[in-house]
Amino acid sequence: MTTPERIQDPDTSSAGAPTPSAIASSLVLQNLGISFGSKQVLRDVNLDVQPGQFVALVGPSGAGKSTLLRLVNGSHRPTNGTVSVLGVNPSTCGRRNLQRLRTRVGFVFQQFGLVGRLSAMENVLMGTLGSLRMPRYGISTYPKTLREKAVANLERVGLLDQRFQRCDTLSGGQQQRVAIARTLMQDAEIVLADEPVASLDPSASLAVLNTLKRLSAEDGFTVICSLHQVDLALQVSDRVVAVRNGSLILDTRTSDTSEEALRAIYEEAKGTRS
Amino acid sequence: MTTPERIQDPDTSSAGAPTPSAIASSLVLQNLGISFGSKQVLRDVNLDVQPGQFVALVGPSGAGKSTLLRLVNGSHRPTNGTVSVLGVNPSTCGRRNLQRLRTRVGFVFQQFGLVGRLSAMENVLMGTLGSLRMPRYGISTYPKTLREKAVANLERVGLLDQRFQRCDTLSGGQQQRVAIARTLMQDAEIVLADEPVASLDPSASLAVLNTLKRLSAEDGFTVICSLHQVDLALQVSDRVVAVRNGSLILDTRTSDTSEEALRAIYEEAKGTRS
Amino acid sequence: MSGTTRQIVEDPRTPRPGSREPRDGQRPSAPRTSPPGSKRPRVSAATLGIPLAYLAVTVFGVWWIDIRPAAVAAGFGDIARLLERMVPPTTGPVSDLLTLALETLWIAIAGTGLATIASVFLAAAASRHFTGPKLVRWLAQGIIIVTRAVPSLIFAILFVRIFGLGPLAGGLAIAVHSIGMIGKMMADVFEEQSPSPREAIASVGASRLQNFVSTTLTRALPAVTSLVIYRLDINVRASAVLGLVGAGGIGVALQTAIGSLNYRRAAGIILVIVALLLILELVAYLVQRAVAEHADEHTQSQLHVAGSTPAAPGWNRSRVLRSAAAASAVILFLYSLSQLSLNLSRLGQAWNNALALLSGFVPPVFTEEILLGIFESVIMAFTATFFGVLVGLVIAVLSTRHLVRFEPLSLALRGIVVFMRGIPDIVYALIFVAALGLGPFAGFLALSISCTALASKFFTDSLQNIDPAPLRALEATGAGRIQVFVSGVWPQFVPSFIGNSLFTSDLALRESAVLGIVGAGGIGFLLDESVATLHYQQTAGILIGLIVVVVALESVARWARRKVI
Amino acid sequence: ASPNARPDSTGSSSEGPQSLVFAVVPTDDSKELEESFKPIVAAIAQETGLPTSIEAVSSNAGVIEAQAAKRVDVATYGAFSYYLAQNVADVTPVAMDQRTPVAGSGAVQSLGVVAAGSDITELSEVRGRDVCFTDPASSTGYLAAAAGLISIGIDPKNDINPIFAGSHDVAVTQMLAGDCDVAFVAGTFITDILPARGIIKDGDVDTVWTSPDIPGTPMVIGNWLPEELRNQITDAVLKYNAVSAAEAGLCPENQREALAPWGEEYAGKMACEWGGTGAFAFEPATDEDFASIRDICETTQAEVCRND
Ligand SMILES: Nc1ncnc2c1ncn2[C@@H]1O[C@H](COP(=O)(O)OP(=O)(O)OP(=O)(O)O)[C@@H](O)[C@H]1O
Ligand SMILES: Nc1ncnc2c1ncn2[C@@H]1O[C@H](COP(=O)(O)OP(=O)(O)OP(=O)(O)O)[C@@H](O)[C@H]1O
Ligand SMILES: [Mg+2]
Ligand SMILES: [Mg+2]
Repeated sequence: MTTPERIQDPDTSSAGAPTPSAIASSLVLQNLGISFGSKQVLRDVNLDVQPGQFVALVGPSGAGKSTLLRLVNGSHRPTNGTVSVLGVNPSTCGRRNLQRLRTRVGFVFQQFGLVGRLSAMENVLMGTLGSLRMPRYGISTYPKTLREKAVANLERVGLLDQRFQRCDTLSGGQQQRVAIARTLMQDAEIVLADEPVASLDPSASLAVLNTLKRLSAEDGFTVICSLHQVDLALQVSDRVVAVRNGSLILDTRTSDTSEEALRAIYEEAKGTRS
Repeated sequence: MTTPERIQDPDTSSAGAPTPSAIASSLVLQNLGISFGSKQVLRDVNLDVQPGQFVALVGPSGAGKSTLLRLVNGSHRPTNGTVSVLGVNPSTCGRRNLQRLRTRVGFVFQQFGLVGRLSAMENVLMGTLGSLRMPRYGISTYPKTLREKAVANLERVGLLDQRFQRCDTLSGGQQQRVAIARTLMQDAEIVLADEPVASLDPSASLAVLNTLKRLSAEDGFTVICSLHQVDLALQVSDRVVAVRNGSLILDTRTSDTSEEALRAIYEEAKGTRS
Repeated sequence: MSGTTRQIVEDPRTPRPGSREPRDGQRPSAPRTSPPGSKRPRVSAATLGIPLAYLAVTVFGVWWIDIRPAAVAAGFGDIARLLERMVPPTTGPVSDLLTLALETLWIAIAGTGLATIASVFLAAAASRHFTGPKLVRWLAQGIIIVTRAVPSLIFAILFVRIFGLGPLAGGLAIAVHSIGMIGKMMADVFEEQSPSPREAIASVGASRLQNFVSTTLTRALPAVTSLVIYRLDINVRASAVLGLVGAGGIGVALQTAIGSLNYRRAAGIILVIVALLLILELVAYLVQRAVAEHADEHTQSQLHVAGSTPAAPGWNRSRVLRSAAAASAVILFLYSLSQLSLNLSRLGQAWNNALALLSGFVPPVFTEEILLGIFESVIMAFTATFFGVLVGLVIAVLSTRHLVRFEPLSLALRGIVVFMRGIPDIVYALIFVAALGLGPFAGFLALSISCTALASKFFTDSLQNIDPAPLRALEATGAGRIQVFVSGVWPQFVPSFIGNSLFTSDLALRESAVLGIVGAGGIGFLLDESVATLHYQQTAGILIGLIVVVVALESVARWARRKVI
Repeated sequence: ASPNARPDSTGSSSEGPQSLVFAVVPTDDSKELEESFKPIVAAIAQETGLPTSIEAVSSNAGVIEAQAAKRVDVATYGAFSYYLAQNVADVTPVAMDQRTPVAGSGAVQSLGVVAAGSDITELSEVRGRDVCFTDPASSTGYLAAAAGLISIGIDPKNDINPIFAGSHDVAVTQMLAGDCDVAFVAGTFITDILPARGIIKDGDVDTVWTSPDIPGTPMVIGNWLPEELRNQITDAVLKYNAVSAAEAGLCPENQREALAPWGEEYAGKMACEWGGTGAFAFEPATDEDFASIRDICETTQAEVCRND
């Protein structure tokens, strides 16, 4: 609404949602808005994501991508509108249900959120806490199968050798990969990934995104992934959603858009970026 | 040395250094190596950077890029070899001289290093501490000219509206831009930037890198910038240096390399990435 | 890492470690041997050893003190009879009490403020990050330890010789003794900070002092204000020491009321003190909210509004409030200093007076009694700490947001803890004496209550300042609160948990004067006796003993923190 | 377990206790409290046949509350503490200390002292001056002096500027340092303790006032004990003096030579430390002997005397 000429093409606006009635949506956002103090960060966002979709969330820095993902995950409470994730509204479902919901929704944080004092392995194991009943302290308190799975996931992200290294001595990209491995432990139905490859080199980035994509295709899980690298977004996603200045300005099938169209979003943003 | 097939072309190995005797080098690394505990992170690095060069430092995650930059800046002490920055060896020059040297060497950290409690403006102003004699507390204790300069630099990175926002509530990309603006305050002769655009969108990335490039061209200052995005590296740099597994494996004029050649470094790295 | 990333592409679900042939033939060492990462981390001796040591001492202590919980129950009638004599509380003319309370508050503010200023420098020099001369660091650490180990009673008799009777000697005695605690805890706060902002500002060429002010101090501000207000709270309560320098105040009035068995008046005075402490707690709470280290939902994200020019921050309500609060703190402190009534003409003979007193301390005398007293006090302090830490941890966990997010509960708990520490040790001692008779058991119970109050305060503060990012990430995996606590909060909390537990023992050791009240001996009794009977050589021996124990505790704490931070 | 721990301290049943608890509180001039009461406790244990433990306690309130709960059987503390205790605990004084063989020699005085050469020569001249006391609950350091001042028409609250120095020695040293013009302290500090420690020398201070005698340290027994037992305890304490106790072998390890003031009769003999003040003996006492404290309290109407 703040941008006079919207890039969004009316025909493709619900491109990713083939037949709304056919299958239950993974995620439905309706008129979603949120303010921090007097600052409106997101307004009037509507989105419907089907299971198994790989959605790339793009938009200039500060557009509200992270905030949107956090709303989905129930970390923020919307000021307006509703969120429904796997049929559950995270802001009204109650603590127990939210917790249960979250075991089904993985989240890769932009700032990783690792416990720096602990080893990579232990941080990765923490991803399984939702499926365990008791609290755990120390690697050896986790079941053997989970430990093996953690090793497998660490190997997957190329950190087998660093598995017992303290997380705060890992390189930036290594830390990011630990965070990804932790989320992989969850076997989630939806993965929300907030710039999961920002600190990774091109080949590692592609490998991580391809892993997500393959899992999404094979197991039918949904991925919503904010990405700054347009080429990557085009390579891996089924659907591209763009946010600018707190509003959804584009929602299209990936095949229907092009690198130029996406870059235009950012160019235009220069004028209005906040 | 550890990689059998080196990408490096002997002819271009000192491509960026036209006539070593003509001007004093900004940076000379000789046989540089560093270990953490028994883990060798960098070995036998030789590099000579002339004033005004824009060097892109590329390499897979965990290769040792951040460590290399920290060595240059005197944050780490080398285990072997020597560093000479603007003619000074940061690990032997003594505290006062190191401090003086650092006012001339800007550093954009991969993890930003912002004080989360304080506003963007105040964090940016801290970049000028090296030129001030007394400690400062609060925006209003800085001279007016510096405050105006801070505002100008914040505007340059597109954060004018966020200047009084607490840094820990800024978005990832906004935080990164605060860190960049802080470094711009320094008017340094060398800027070491550790993945300064990892969290930025394409247009903001290009804007930041172009700013650096322009300053480098106009004021003749040297930039060493680690980058994961190969296309950006090719667009802005004069020279590309690649690190893999702790060793320098490529050092070439940017015009002499190609996107494919650089991507190959990462592909190959998969085998040896640690 | 042969094709690990590629491997997923081929066969995601089964890791095949066997397929990892090093492609890089020239790399003789197998990737698995890269040292810092591949060694399985062992549980550090500190995290296991220190709790075990506490447990062992406690088991011994339980036997030594002869703890019989049933006896407490048997004494309920006597406790009730004693409590009856405390109600209804009488205050006398309230205005008199308020005057006394204010007098005390001024001296406490002056002393705490002076200690804070000194502590900033000492803590900066004593912290592990100090890069200056080793000697300066040792000196700073030494001062912090000695001022903590030596009770304010000793500083009081020294300063009264130097500065004469009156609030100045009292304020300084409070100040010097407070340095030991404020300085130590500040140094801990500094050490626990993440290094990255410090590194970043060092890299702009800032001097150590500039860097310290801009990154270390600003980040420590929330923790430090809370710590300073807590010390102010302690100093108000401990103001009975002002009686030794003729400065009067509410602590002396309380001591006199208890000494003359006028418990109803004592109860009235305690209520006034509790009210004062509640106000301090409220101030601490508001300041915490205003200067929070980590942002949460309530955090004001816009620190300033735009001013007349883009470069000038404008004024809005919150900035006015913040500035007004800071200014009032400074004015209060300056005013309190003026209340100390420094008499310069006295200073001429100060040196001789002090020397005359101090010469009485040499040579120090050690007796078997002193050793036994220290032993007794250490055992009691450790045993009481053990129980105090357990209960204190529960209180702290319940009053922070990590496990229970029920605001009224945490407010109620904070109130209860304030009330608990508003009641002086001697009252607890009397209550337990009535129930159990004289002896170490009563002393142990009284000491456990002080330890609980101390530990819950320390733990609450450090739990509140934990970096929330990993916790949010863990919550996002669907982990339950207890799981988040154990996996995310606890590892971050361990360094300060161990440090603060040891520190609680350290403080308990000096609070063990309460043991004397119940006939349980201990070093506090001997110290008071030696001072009262002017056996200063013995006093010196006791002080040296105390310093040795405190240095030992501190060394263990430092070692442990190095291991676990 | 700890030497201080008691396996059973649940007090005394009506059939009589299995053990006795003897508590002592340091008075102004007591030293080596436990050591000096050991022979007395030994005498009591011998006479009653009951194991008797000794408790050195730093606070009078602690002992009095323990007495109120009938958990301390015998105690010695200052005369003023007895005055306070009688209101809350069921106790009777049976003996008081005696410095020399002369009856009543356990009495103490409060002295008003000034720095040598002071313009104050008698009590009436303190009006309007800065006056150092010890603390408001000390009979020698405040109450007796306050009564003395009131008796000559000076209100100790308003007609002088009272300063409570916290202890006797500080009151004297700070008076000498000029913080106040006159100090009221226990006589023993002026005559014995401070000179012995070298803190004051002969001629440093002049005494301008001496109080009437204040009774010495009482020994009180709980009335809940069977009468026979109370008598046995009293007998045990009164039976010996410091010298005869030594002869009876009550202090085999801790003997000293008899003090000079005890007179020719005892010169050169070995004696026990007998009571915290280094007394010669205990003499019988009754509640009446402490009437003078009540008088002081009535005169001064001091806050510490009232129990509102
Ligand atoms: N607690 C808060 N208080 C005030 N403003 C906030 C708060 N949190 C976020 N914002 C603002 O909301 C906007 C959106 O933030 P968000 O983190 O969602 O951006 P983003 O799209 O993820 O950007 P980036 O790509 O840089 O990570 C930013 O302008 C940010 O400053
Ligand atoms: N203190 C340390 N102890 C042990 N290993 C360390 C330490 N610091 C860094 N390393 C290791 O050194 C290697 C190089 O780290 P560095 O941070 O330089 O990588 P990088 O090239 O910057 O990677 P990225 O692109 O992921 O940031 C990594 O494997 C890292 O785990
Ligand atoms: Mg973001
Ligand atoms: Mg790096």
